[in-house]
Amino acid sequence: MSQDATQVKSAKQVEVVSGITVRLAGDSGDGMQLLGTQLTNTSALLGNDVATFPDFPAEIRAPRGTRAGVSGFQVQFASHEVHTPGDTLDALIAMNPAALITNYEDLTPGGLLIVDEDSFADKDLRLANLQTDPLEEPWIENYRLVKIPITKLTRTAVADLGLSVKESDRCRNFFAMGLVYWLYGRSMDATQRFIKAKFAKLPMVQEANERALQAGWAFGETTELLGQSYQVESATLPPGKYRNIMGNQALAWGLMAAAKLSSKELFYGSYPITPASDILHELCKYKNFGVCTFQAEDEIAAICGAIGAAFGGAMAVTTSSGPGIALKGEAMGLAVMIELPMVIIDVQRGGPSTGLPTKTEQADLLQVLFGRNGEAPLPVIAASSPGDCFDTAIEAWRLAAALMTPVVVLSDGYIANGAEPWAIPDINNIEPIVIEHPSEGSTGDTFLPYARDENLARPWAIPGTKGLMHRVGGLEKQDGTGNVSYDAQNHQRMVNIRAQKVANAARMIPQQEVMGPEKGELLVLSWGGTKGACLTAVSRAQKQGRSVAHCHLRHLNPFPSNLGEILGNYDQVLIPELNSGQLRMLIRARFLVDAQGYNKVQGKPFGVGELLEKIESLTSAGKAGSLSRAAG
Amino acid sequence: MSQDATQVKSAKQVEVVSGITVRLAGDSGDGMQLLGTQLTNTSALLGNDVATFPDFPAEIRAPRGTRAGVSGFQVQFASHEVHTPGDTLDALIAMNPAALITNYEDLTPGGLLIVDEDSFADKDLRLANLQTDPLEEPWIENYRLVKIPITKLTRTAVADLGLSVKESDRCRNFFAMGLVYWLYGRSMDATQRFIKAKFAKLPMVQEANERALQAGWAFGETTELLGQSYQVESATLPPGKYRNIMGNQALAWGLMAAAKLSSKELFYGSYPITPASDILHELCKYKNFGVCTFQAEDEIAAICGAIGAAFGGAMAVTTSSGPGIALKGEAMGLAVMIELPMVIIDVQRGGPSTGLPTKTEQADLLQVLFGRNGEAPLPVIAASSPGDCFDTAIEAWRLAAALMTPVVVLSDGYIANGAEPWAIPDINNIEPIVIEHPSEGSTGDTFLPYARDENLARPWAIPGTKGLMHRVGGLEKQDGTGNVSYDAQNHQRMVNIRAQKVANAARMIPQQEVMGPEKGELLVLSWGGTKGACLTAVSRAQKQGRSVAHCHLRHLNPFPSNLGEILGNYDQVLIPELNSGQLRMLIRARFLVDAQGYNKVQGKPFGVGELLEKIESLTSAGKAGSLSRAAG
Amino acid sequence: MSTELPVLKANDFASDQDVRWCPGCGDYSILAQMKKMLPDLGLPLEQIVFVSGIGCSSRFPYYMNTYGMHSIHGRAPAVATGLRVARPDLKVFVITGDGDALSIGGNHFIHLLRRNVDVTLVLFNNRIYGLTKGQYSPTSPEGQITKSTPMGAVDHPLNPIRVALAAEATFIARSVDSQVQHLASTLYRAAMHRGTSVVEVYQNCNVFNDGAWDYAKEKAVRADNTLELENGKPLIFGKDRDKGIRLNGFKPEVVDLSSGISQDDLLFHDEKADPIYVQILAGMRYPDFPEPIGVFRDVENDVFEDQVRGQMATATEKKGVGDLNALFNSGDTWVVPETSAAR
Amino acid sequence: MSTELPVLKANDFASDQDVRWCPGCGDYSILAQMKKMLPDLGLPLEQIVFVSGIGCSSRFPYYMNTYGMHSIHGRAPAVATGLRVARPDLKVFVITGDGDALSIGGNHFIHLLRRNVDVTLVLFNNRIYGLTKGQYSPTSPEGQITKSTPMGAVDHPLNPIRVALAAEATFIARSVDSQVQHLASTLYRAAMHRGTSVVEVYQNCNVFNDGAWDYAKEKAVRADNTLELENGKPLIFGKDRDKGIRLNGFKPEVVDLSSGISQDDLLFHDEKADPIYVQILAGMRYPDFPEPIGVFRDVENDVFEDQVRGQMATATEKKGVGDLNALFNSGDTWVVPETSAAR
Ligand SMILES: Cc1ncc(C[n+]2csc(CCOP(=O)(O)OP(=O)(O)O)c2C)c(N)n1
Ligand SMILES: Cc1ncc(C[n+]2csc(CCOP(=O)(O)OP(=O)(O)O)c2C)c(N)n1
Ligand code: SF4
Ligand code: SF4
Ligand SMILES: [Mg+2]
Ligand SMILES: [Mg+2]
Repeated sequence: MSQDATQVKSAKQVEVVSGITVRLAGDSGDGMQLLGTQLTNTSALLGNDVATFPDFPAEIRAPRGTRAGVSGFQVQFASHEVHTPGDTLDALIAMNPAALITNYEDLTPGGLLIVDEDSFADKDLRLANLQTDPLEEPWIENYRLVKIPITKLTRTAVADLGLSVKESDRCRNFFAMGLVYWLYGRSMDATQRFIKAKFAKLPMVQEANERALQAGWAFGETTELLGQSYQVESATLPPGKYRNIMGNQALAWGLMAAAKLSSKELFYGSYPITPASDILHELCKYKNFGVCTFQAEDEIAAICGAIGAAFGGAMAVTTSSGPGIALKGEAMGLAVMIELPMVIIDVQRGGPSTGLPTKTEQADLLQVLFGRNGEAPLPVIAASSPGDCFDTAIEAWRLAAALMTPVVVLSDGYIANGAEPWAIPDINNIEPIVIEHPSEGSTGDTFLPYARDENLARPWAIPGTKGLMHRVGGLEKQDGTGNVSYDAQNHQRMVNIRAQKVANAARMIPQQEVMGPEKGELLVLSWGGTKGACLTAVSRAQKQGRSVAHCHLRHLNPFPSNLGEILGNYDQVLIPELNSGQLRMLIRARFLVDAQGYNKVQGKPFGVGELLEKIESLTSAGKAGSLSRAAG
Repeated sequence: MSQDATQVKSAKQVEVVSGITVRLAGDSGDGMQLLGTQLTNTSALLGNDVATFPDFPAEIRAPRGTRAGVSGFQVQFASHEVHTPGDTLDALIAMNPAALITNYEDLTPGGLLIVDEDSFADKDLRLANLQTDPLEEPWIENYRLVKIPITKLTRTAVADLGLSVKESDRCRNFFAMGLVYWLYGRSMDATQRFIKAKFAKLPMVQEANERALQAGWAFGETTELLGQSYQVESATLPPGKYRNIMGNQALAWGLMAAAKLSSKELFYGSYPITPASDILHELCKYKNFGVCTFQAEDEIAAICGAIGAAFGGAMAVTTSSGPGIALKGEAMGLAVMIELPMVIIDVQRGGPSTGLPTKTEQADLLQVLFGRNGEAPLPVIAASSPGDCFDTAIEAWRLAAALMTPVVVLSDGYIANGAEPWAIPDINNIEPIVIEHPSEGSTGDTFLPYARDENLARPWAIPGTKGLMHRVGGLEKQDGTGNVSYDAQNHQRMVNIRAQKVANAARMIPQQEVMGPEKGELLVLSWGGTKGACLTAVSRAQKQGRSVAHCHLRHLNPFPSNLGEILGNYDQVLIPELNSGQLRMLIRARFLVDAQGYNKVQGKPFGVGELLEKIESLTSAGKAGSLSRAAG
Repeated sequence: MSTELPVLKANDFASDQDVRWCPGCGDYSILAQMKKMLPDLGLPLEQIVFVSGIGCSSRFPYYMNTYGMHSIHGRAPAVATGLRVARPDLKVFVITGDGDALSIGGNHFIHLLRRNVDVTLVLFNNRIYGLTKGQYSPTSPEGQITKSTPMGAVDHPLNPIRVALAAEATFIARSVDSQVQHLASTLYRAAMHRGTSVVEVYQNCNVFNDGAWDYAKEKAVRADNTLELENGKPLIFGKDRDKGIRLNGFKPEVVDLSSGISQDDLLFHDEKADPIYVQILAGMRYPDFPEPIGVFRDVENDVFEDQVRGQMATATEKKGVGDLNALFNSGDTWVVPETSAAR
Repeated sequence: MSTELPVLKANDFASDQDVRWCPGCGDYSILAQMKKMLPDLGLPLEQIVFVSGIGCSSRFPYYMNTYGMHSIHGRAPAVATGLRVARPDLKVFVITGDGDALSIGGNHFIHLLRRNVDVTLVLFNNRIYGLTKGQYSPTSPEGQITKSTPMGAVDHPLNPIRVALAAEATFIARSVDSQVQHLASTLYRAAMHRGTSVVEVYQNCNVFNDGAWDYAKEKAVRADNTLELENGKPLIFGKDRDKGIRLNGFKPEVVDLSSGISQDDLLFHDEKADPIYVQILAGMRYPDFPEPIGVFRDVENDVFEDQVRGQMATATEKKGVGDLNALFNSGDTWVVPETSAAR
């Protein structure tokens, strides 16, 4: 029986809906992240468009049952395109009181609230720091509460396998999963395959989890508690072959693709840090792809290793998150000075300092632009979604190699851990990245390591090449020869050349596109991981007939050459950012446009609703708008 | 005989001039920096206003006689106020061909060019990489060349002392000094005192140097080669007691004064780096002033040591230059997060990377504002002259203590090594810095380490205080309690509080002053070490009758509260900076003013002339202007 | 008001914050033993400061009702140095992990030791990066499979005791999270030492590196795989205390005491011994040798902050308390008279 | 075209840049001996890379007609590691100073060694910060008066050889700038070693720390104050080669050979010996002992980049050369058919 790409119909009433947002919440030890991933994959396999938002504590495993230990995973799956994991929840599955109390506020009034009633004993309440049972609170009436003895039912399901209570209880999550699959007509196949593979060496655990999963499904079909299930049709994604991909995975694969496209070995120097470490975990698996991962003693050694490898001719990459990028500042300056190509990835997290390590934020933009001494410009580009990380990584290396410069890629915790369907590319259809290393004589009689090509890039002559011996270093270099020079005019010239070279990237990047009217009341200008929310909010406002357009910037330095022109076409510019207004400062300074900010620094992504409200407040209700709803 | 504060009259013709700019240039081993300092001190003692510009190679001692080894020291002394070391030279003393060839272009046509003709042998020319003798070149005709056999004359002067040739030749610089003193009617007293003190343990060397000095003076008085000497009257400085001071020395003294004013011990953590190291060298002398210097293993340890000391209740300071500041970024973020007071000094040098270590630049402004992860604002103030460093250091600590925040002070290589007369303050007349550490009960029943006062500063409770035990750290803190918090709303609140707290510094700083008309065609807006040049250029333009005013910013973050208003009063704003436009970006972003930049990144300060030219090109020739010279 | 210190109990050292390590983590035990030992120091709560870096272990200060700072990754030794120099009246502990102390923080660790700053450093060695979820650390054995080394780690691991010795550490000890009494008394010895004291604690990370130290922890084998050092006593170990360590040249060798070898032939532990002896102890690694636990070395040397502050005191003695006005007015000065403007 | 390598001369290794150290600086001699030794390696110019940090010494690469990088302060070991891993075909030298390697760069130094990356590191030890004009360094003796320590340095100095040993260095040597033959041959030995080789060179900074090594350099005394190590030979020294080193317990002692003590009683040098022996050598410091110069240790161990690339090769052998399309298409995938939009 293959249920893939089909929906599993319940015998009960089935309501067809266009999309569902559900959050699974429980203790860090309850495997919520695993469940979320399964639900995501299964939904994607059904042809839904999906977007996810995992949210877990900074502690590995805070004490069981406490609020600090709550781990959540939100998925939106829909028959239309989705760009965000959803603002409010249609359903919340809460495995314990702490999960309930910290999550219920995001549930739509009237939304489905499923709890494991076996987890609401006094001691559970105490662990969650609750005086009274929330299930008895008046506010619980706002939701469609369904209490299910998940723990007991799971134990029963696996009773005859002779597992310990602890072991039995570890299967609770799959019971819940089965229930959710029933509820939304999802096939269990993919998850069954997953269980088989994951617990191949523990047949008993395998059997128990499978049973729990099936028991959950059966319970849904049988119980009177749940009157109906829901069905979400396939989305109309462009034709092609798809898979789910997470942001960090896509970055890793993009880097590998870039190496392949440029016929280079990939040297990857990094030091673990949340939320960037998964790139390291992913890349270190692919040693047979010519990937060499170097876990350095710290972030400085990681980038310096990359600099060494770049000098040697490798495709060099280093990654970190905010605090680690701060440490790399000095070496980034060296890379700028010696003009070697390299990709530096900053997966941003909540700051400042150690901040909120597992939360998302966009507050490193100015750091990557300016966080080093002297005039040290480099190109900066930002990924906008999990799948987009793949393309961003390739583009970064393309620019780096063409301009002989380090390039910064900005990602963030939200897209790093988020997942979405990804149209699988054919590596042979991606434009190769042509890199030529000069050889003796190829550059004329005397070799000038700081000669310039039409883009102002210098030649990448690598050690081992006869006759091209030269020295690079952090002292100012003489134009052309690269020798040390303290000459005043030369310094000015070199500062200008380095700046112009980076500015020249604007020649290589596409013109900025606009979604919406060419002129109008409002332009929403966004960058990075907020694309989905901004796009969705602007689309909705447009459907209301409002005069608003959306511009999503991938290139933060240099800006696309037509950006100034675009900005001039709208009465107002709104820049939503998960920081206190960093792009806004750059745009105002560059274009003298009185851009407003919509800023949120709360460790979480924008909701579509809040953005829409802001857009409504800045635009007049259009024709469609006045029909469909009153202006905000 | 006390010649102090009097001029020594020559029997020859004496011309009275209002000011003189002279540069002493020779090999690094020739003691040019020492001579320059002597000339500066002597001129200041005569009551002249003085400004200096030492310029030396990055190498300790590049090979003798080479261009790379040339070391120069420029002094302007005048009977009027001077704010710069002068654009072009009235006189150049060149001790060898390399010094001549690398410096002559700065000499005014017709200017006095004194060379040691004994140093122009073939081998000297070869060392300086010269094919032909520059003294034979046609361009030499442009100057008033005076060839003096300085080496031979010095040897003769010390002949009977039994010194080796090498030792004798080491006195050449004092011969030159004597000559210069004669030329400008300077008293030799101070330098004689200096020689006595410096060579107290080497009576022979002492004697030799004294003789050389006198011989130089006598030669000037006797020789036919120099027809006349010059006299520069005392300047009309405000009454008071003066001494010369250099920028780094003034910073060190300012820090000591701040400690004294706040009754604190000074903990100073640093790692050597040019041009900041002299602050360490200065401070480590004053252990009996309660100054504790800690030469750390690197810049990170230096600032972290300061953070530890600040936690313990000391006045904590760390200093570096650009590359070291880049390394401190992560720890600066910690200091922002844990809200401890501290002064961080960046003595800027040419960048990026190792750059031009001994040259000046203003290109770290954006680095200190943004060079760390997350939203991590802190106040930034910049010193404008050597003497001003003293006040800046005190103000930095005043702000830091009042707001419980790290404060950045920007200096640069130019003011760090430059010298000027300094009106000696009385420490008892400086407003004390009042710091109160809470004690048990003083803050109410429960102690809240993140409670706020009217400026939003938190209490500085220090270890050892009974009952106030608390923990700080880099993770986001709960408002009030300071406990770790990952709460979304709390994070937003804390980000806002930290930003507002820094913004509150605007309440404590003076309103911005303007030099010149309140409204007009042009405002010149400058910051940091370029004050003198900008001020002088604007004054000159004003004397030409041009409608131009000058605003010099000391406070880069936050800006003085009236700055926006001021900017609005002028048709144009010109921002001259020794970078590619960093303040300019901030001003444009904040005030949406189309400020223009006048930018120079050449490792050296602005000349007055170039600024004046720029001002002329932007303003209409005024009444006075049309009289005195044609519009540029 | 009585000036006598109230007698503190372990619990008085607990802060009001929930402890957030994984259930079963070895860190709990170290926390408990620290709290149990602290009252013996006879210091009031406010006199004590815990400074840590970043890592699971570095959350430690939050759980102590003392002053504390959870600083940044690897830098706690530097923070502690500044704190002690500024405030030599405080008792300062540094809490760090194997990654924190030996990877990113290796240099600060060495420099803390060479300065011999009077702090007690506890190195939670779980041979893994816990907080970042399981990458190898500088103490991970060669070949260890971790998230970042799927084919096994290839770096040769650092021996924290060797590194400490290279920096001329004056106090070095080792203990095990689950040997609670040994741990408490070792921490106490360390805390009483003047100068930097380093205690390496074998700590189990049951989530990412479970069992790494089983050989030194499990009841059945630990007596055979570890050797408890006692000053002045011969190096004897084994469940039946029937094995000893003898020297053969520079090489230690395990001997069977039941086979007629006398205790006098064995190495005798001497905490004040030459560093070379400590090097030999440090080189005894499982499975070839029982691993020594206890105090390896306890010697005296000049303490950094004593010296630094001593120089300040000497300068003040010699020159008097500094007078800023005198300094400002020293050297060449001149006076511009009131009337000078008229000149 | 002949495939034979041209025979290079010392001068072929000189770049066209003027050397800019102070006249009389010990760095000149090290540069000269390096250039003299290099031809013996039989490598073409382009196969050699010099990587340095920052300091007077770190200007070195500019003067070599090879590839080179003058990187940033303290980080040359990390740069060299990346370079070697990416390009194991190159011969890589690291040039560093006592501040560069042991102050800011201490951690990278240790980690380079523990990985045993195949580079040759030359540590120019002048016991001072030269380039920044004379502050004390981690090798400055206690009490040294410098610009930053007017009352004398108080930190206990680091012994570079001890630090290298703590990181399990496989090749350790020491030489003196002015002992030109010894220096050249020591550099050669180091360059020929596989794995990290460390050569500490006593280097005179005649401007800021003149005479720091006079005891080991001056003709009149150096034979009494240094001891030239020769593999397999007893430790004998002295102008008249009449003194030797014997072991007393773990402690070395100087003995007078003229007083009837036989050479057989002396310590015999063994480059492959136990690290404990090397520790003893490292502990021999002036004025109590003659300081050993020459090769302290030369052993073999796995080389980092061999292992790293070995794993890459093994993975490729086992799984074949990676196929990105196969990877992209692995796991759960689904197809949206051309007509799906119509559904
Ligand atoms: C500058 C910086 N780099 C990296 C990290 C991420 N990080 C946090 S803890 C840690 C290592 C933890 O290992 P260890 O020190 O052994 O402590 P444990 O968690 O095992 O107790 C790392 C790499 C960070 N927080 N800051
Ligand atoms: C990040 C950084 N910190 C500090 C400096 C300043 N600096 C340059 S070289 C040096 C130390 C030089 O000492 P050493 O390594 O012993 O080399 P030497 O000059 O004695 O050969 C320092 C502190 C720098 N260039 N970069
Ligand atoms: S991850 Fe390991 S070290 Fe960290 S708290 Fe959990 S068990 Fe302890
Ligand atoms: S300062 Fe010292 S080390 Fe540097 S070049 Fe001069 S003599 Fe050599
Ligand atoms: Mg660990
Ligand atoms: Mg040195």
